[in-house]
Amino acid sequence: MNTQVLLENLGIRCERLKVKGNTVPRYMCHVDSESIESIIEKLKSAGFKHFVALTCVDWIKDGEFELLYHLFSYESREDVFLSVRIPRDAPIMKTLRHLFPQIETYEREIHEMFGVEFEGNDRLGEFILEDWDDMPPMRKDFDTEEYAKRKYYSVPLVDEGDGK
Amino acid sequence: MMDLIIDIALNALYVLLAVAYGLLLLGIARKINARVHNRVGPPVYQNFIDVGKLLAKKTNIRHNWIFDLAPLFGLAGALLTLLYIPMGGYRLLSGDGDLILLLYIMVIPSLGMALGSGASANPNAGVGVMRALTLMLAYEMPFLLTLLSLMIFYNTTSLSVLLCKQQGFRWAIFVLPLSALAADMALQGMMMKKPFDIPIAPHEIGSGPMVEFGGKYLGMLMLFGAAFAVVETSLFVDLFLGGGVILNPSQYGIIAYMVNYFVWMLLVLVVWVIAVFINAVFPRFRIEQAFKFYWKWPTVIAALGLAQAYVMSVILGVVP
Amino acid sequence: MDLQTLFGIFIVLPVLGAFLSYSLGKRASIVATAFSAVPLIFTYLRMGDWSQYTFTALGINMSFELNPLNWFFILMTSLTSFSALLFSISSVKERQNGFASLMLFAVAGANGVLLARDFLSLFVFWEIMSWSIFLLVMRASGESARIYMIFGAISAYFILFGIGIVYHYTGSFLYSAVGGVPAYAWKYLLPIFIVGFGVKMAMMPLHIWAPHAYSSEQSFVAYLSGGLSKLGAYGIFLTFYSFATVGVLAGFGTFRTVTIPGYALALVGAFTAFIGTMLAIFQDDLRKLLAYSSIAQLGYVLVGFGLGTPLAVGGALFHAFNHALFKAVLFLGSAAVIYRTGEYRISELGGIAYRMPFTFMAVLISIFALAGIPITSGFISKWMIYEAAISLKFVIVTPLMLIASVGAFLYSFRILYGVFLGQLHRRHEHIKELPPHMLAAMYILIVPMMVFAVAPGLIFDWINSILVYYGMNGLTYTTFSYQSSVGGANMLVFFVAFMAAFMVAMGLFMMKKARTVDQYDNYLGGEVRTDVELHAAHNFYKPLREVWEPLLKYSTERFYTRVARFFAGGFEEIKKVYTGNPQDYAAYAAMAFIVFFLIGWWLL
Amino acid sequence: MIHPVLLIAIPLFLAFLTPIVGIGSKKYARYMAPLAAGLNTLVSIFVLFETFNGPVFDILSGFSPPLGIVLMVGPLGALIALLISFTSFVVSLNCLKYPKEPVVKYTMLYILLMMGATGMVITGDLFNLFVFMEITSIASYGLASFNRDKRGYLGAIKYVVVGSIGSTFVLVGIGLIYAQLRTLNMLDISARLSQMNSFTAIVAFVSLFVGLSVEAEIFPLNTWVPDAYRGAPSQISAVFASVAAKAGIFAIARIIFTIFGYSNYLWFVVILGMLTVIIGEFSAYVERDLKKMLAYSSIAQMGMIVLGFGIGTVLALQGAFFQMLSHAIAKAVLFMAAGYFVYRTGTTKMESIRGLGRNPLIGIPLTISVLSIMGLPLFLGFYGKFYIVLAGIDAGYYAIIALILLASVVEVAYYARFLKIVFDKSAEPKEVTPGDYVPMMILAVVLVIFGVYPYPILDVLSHVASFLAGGV
Amino acid sequence: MNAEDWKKIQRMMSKRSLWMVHFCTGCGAVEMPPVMTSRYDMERFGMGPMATPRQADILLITGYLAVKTLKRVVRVYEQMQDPKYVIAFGSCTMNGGMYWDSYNTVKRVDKYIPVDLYIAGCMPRPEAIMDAFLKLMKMIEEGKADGWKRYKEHYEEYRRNQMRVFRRWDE
Repeated sequence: MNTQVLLENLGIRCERLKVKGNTVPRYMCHVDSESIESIIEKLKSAGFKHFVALTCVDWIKDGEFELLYHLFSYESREDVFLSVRIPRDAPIMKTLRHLFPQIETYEREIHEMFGVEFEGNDRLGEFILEDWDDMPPMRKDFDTEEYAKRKYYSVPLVDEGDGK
Repeated sequence: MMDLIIDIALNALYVLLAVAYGLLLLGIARKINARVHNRVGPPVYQNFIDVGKLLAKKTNIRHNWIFDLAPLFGLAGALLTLLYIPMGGYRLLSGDGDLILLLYIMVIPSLGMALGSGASANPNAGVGVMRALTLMLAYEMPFLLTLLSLMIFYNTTSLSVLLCKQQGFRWAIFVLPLSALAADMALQGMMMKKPFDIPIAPHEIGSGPMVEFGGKYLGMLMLFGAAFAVVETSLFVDLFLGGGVILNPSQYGIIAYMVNYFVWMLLVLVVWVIAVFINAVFPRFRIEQAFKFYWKWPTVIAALGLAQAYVMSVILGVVP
Repeated sequence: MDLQTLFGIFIVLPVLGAFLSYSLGKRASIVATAFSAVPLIFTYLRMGDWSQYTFTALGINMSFELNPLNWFFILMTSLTSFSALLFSISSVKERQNGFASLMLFAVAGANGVLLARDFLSLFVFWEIMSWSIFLLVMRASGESARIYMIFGAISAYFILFGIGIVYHYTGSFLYSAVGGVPAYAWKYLLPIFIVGFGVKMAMMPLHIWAPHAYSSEQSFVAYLSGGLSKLGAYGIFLTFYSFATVGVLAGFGTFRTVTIPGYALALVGAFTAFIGTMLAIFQDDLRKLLAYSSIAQLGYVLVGFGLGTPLAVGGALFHAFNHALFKAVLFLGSAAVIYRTGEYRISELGGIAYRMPFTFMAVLISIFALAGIPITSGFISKWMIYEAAISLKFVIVTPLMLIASVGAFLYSFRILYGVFLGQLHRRHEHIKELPPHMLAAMYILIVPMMVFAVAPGLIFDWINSILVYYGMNGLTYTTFSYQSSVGGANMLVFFVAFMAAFMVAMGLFMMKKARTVDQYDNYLGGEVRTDVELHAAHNFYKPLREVWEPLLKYSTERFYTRVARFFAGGFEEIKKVYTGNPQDYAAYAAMAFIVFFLIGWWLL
Repeated sequence: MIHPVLLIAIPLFLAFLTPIVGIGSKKYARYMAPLAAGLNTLVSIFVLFETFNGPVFDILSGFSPPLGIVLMVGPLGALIALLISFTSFVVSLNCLKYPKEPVVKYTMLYILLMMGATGMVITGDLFNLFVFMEITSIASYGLASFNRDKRGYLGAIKYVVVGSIGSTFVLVGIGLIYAQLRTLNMLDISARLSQMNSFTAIVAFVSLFVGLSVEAEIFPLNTWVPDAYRGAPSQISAVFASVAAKAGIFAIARIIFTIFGYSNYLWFVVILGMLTVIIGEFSAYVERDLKKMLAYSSIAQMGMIVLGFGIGTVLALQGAFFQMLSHAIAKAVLFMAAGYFVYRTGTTKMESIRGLGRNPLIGIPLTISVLSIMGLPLFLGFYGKFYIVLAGIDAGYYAIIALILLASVVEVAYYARFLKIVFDKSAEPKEVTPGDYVPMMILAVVLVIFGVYPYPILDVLSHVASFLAGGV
Repeated sequence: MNAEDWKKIQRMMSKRSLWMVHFCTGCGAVEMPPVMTSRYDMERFGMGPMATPRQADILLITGYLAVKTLKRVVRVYEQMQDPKYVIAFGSCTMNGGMYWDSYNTVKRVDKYIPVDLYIAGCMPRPEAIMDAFLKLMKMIEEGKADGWKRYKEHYEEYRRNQMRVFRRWDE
């Protein structure tokens, strides 16, 4: 079945992205956080067996995080991006690791880097950043230079006292 | 009494020389390896420096008392083994113990090392020892068949008697060429040269059993390695190349000893260099590949050699 | 020594002790230890008395004899039973009285078997021993006990059949009367006795009871493997060198001075050693590993008995002695580990040596003996068997034995590393060293191993007297050295040289001090200790296993199971005779009458 | 001097006294069985001692032999009588714990069964043998169905069918002999056997053999055994195995050795014994019902005894008698244990008795009797199997003995399985009462005592040679 | 021979037999193979790679260090046996290099462990590396490569600095 038709049947408005030089059709769909689970489930049963990635974008001006679920079908060789927007001040999302186990890792990373809570994922915690002590660093309001100065440049040289 | 003191002194000298020669052999191996790689390579005396540096390290780290058994048993066992191997026709203690004793003595240092590395609680050490033992089971199959063919053919298990019977260039390698071939193949695994160096693979399991050893521990183990380079090559030389004995000491006296010792060194070098060249050009076998290899071709060759020895000795009644 | 003393000390006393200790409840093992110490002390004091006695008991005429051979074996069984009982004082927690009394019954049975000079008493005591083992194994597992008992029954019935044959031809039960059995009957008698005694030695392919039985209470298994399995060796020795005369054996034909039965026995022994070793390598259960190792080690003994030269037989006797000691220590060591940790899977253990160093030392030394490292006496006995095989120029037996001994290094390292070295698990961090009496139980057995390693001449004196007693040539030896026709070794020189080399290494080692770090301070790519256990003992010889996989699918046990299932199917058919229908039964009665009548008429 | 007739008179009297006592108190009626058996035990001990001086003849109703009814007790007969009374006594103690209603009839039949079996052993007269056999059988039929359930009735009906065929054969055999010789006294028949038409003699012999084989559980006339043993109350199964069967087999022994002396027929008896053993053991191995398994095992044990008689040497006969003793006692223990298990679990399935033997009061006698049945030394069962096997090999029956030993391995296998289940650690033992374990303990102690010190029995069995030669 | 002579001999041997464990954190590792292979062949000087820090003398840090990596580096350094030397490699180890403002990269390695020698460059050429090695040898001979001593003397300060970027150590 044509993916576009499929998506429309699901009641999702989607647009086909125009990418230069890439023959793989890509669809961008905007969905809300309530329906994402059932949509991914349906897509999965329709052939989108490959969960490629989950990424997050901080739209600081809109006050929203955009979670981008990226799926791929080996049968029709098409990509689908599902974009979910969640409020920035209460970034809570349901976990989808029961659909694709690998989502867990992405969720852990996004939790660490953006501070998005994924309800139901019990492995959220320290992941890549060891000993982190500030706000999630990938948020756009995080000032990395200020942080680096505060944390690293303030460390004094060891005074070895022999003129070295 | 005087004789005894001289004897002890002479034995100590021989052992010391053997260890030194072993270190030299290791240096030669590195040099040859470098030349094969089109490099200059370290000086041949590099290993003396390495051992010296290791023994002179300021701190030495141990895990517990069992950890200490590795260098102690390793070096003690290696020296003991050297005492039981005739070198250049000088018999040392090999009159007081035969090949079977030697085979079991040769296990002592490896066992000590296995104990010590096991005591470090590093999983890499356990894996390394496992591989070393599996490899041992692999190469012992052809090697023991070879030994058996020699023992049956010469009707002795004593190395010194074996040397006597090979005098006058009646070397076993001419009589039992198949066995010699199999033994040389087994030697490659015994010395853990490539393609059989998986037990001490540095990049994979952090040099295996040696992973936790440093300083004097590693230094003593290097001495053990040097001694064993001599032991293993010398064993081959004694078994198949008449131990380098070309002049009869009773006839030529001290000159014979010197000449024999020199020839022995030369033959050891030859055997060693062959192994080093193979080492330089081969990649590495996985352990199960190594096992399959050894229980296939070398074993078949060794079995043929054994058959030959059996036929000659038992059926044809050849007395060497 | 008179008859009453002998019978009283070796048989009545243990039985009395059995009843006494059963009634004592929790202190049973202490009493039992005392009762088993008496025969041991007695053996030590009176070794060397030779005499013969006859009397009646249990309704049969029993003849007892004391000769070098049974003293030698009694020493083994008494030593191992004593230390097993000493060990069990603390290690057996559940129903100790039953344990102790059954152990003493087994002791009485074993002593009786060893002292017997006629088949009747041999069989009676053999069976007493057999059922006490059965009940002891049953304490741990009924299925193991069942398997043991089936093989025990096979063994006993073979022996019984052999006894019947002897009785048929000679009308007497005395060992000395066996000479009257005609040569053609030996064709049946010899295999019957070999199978009968071989079961107890766990000879391939009759070994499958051993891994099961050896998985029961380890302090008992120390005695079972160390002491009682030697009775099989004793029986085979008697069969070959006492019952069957040289002429009888040679009557089967000879293969290069070795008789054909001897050669067959040697082959079986060599294969037992080889296969037992290869199976031991892959066991994760400490007890099963030791069991297969036991099977393999007794294979060497079989080879020695088979080859039949004085060197080989002496080596086999010595190896039986060594095996009794070191395998008892190993099983006691495993009992110690199980006692302290409750765990017997090698992959779940590790690092015990740091908490139980003395136990580790005992196990280490006995593993040296098992592997044949020359600093213990285990080497010498193996050496003798090898030299005998080499000097006979046997090209199948010898390599099998030699490669099996290499395999022994593999499984002994698995014990050492998996159980005692490596990483100490967190749950085992608080275990303690054993109490002194349990350590004493192990070190009692260690001492002879070390002594006979330096001065093998001490035990060669005894072995020599056995050989001479049974009409063989003596060995060539001095106190410290020994020789075969093809080689020889001097253990004193070896020890002096070893000490000297050790001193040199020690001197070099002592030049620098070392700093002790925690055992978890390991190089792991900069990582530190985590909750993940990093003890690399699970499926230890995986690569080797992969290589052997095509062969490992053949299992003797599965074969037996299949045979049993096949027979059970047949039995089902036979059982259908009982249809449950009265009409059929009436018909049977009628037919029976006709058949009986016809037979009677025919016989008329 | 104690008359052997007391062995019959006392139980007969007490049996008929039982209903009268029962009118007064049913409670006391229960005690009549132990009383009768206990008195019989005492009497038979005295009789046994008397027979050491020579066989005891007790002439009834005034006629002198060969015309009158005569009791003829040799040492062996007295031993078996003692065995019968003693096991009946101990089992009746166990019966007190498990009374069956109506008590009066139960007790009466029990006493009659014991009386009949004793009579079969001590009678010196063929027709008396038949009468006692009928008493035994009829009492057995009654007792076999005493559970009043489907199994009991099924077992009993099979027993009745086969048993009545057997009785008929016995009667035919007796009739043939009487027709020719005009006598029923055993010794008389034996002495005058040569006067008989040899063909008729064979027919008579075979008839008697077949008829008594039913009681003696010889293949193929033992078909009733599994069902009847399973259907009957366990105590009654114990009595069947240790009392009735022993009387039957002793009667057969007397037919063979005392009356006819057909030594050339013995090899066939050996084959029958072998078949009985093999079929019994093999069936028991695959049987999953506890009581049926014991029944099959019982068949096999009886086969061993038959085999011992068939081999027919002194050693073999000694073995056979030892086997009779040990089997009677050990099997009584096992059936009593089975009774306990059945009482506790309500089923005879093998799987349901897990762990029940872990109480040492049950476990120890159970273990002892299993070891005894396996034929292990220090227990009475050792001598039976040992002697029979040795005698068999000595007599040259190599293949047959090999098969027997194979069957013995099978026996060991299933008894070890039985012990494994009984001592299974996964289940907890249940409580026991003295009524359960005291009888078992008594018998187990007997097994051990005579296993360690068999000389009294050996003394009695020294008369086997004369029995073999046609004596009593 | 006095103690000074012994020291000299020891330094000579240390200098001629430098075994290194290289901590390949960044892109600098690609410059090592040319140094080892036939073109530059550092084995000429007795140098060679070793598998574990227990056996090694030099710790070679070939690139930027994240906080997480630094912790591992410190551990490896502490597992090495004296005398031990540290060579830090490339700009990133000196001042953060192109990661100067990164939230997760330590900027100067010698604040945390004593560095005997820095090699400048992004990336340093093999010639520079060889030069550094030779310089280190010279320093060893002169007794100037004393980072391991300084670490011992100023352990408290080093540890304090380390703990300013780590929150916990033993985990």
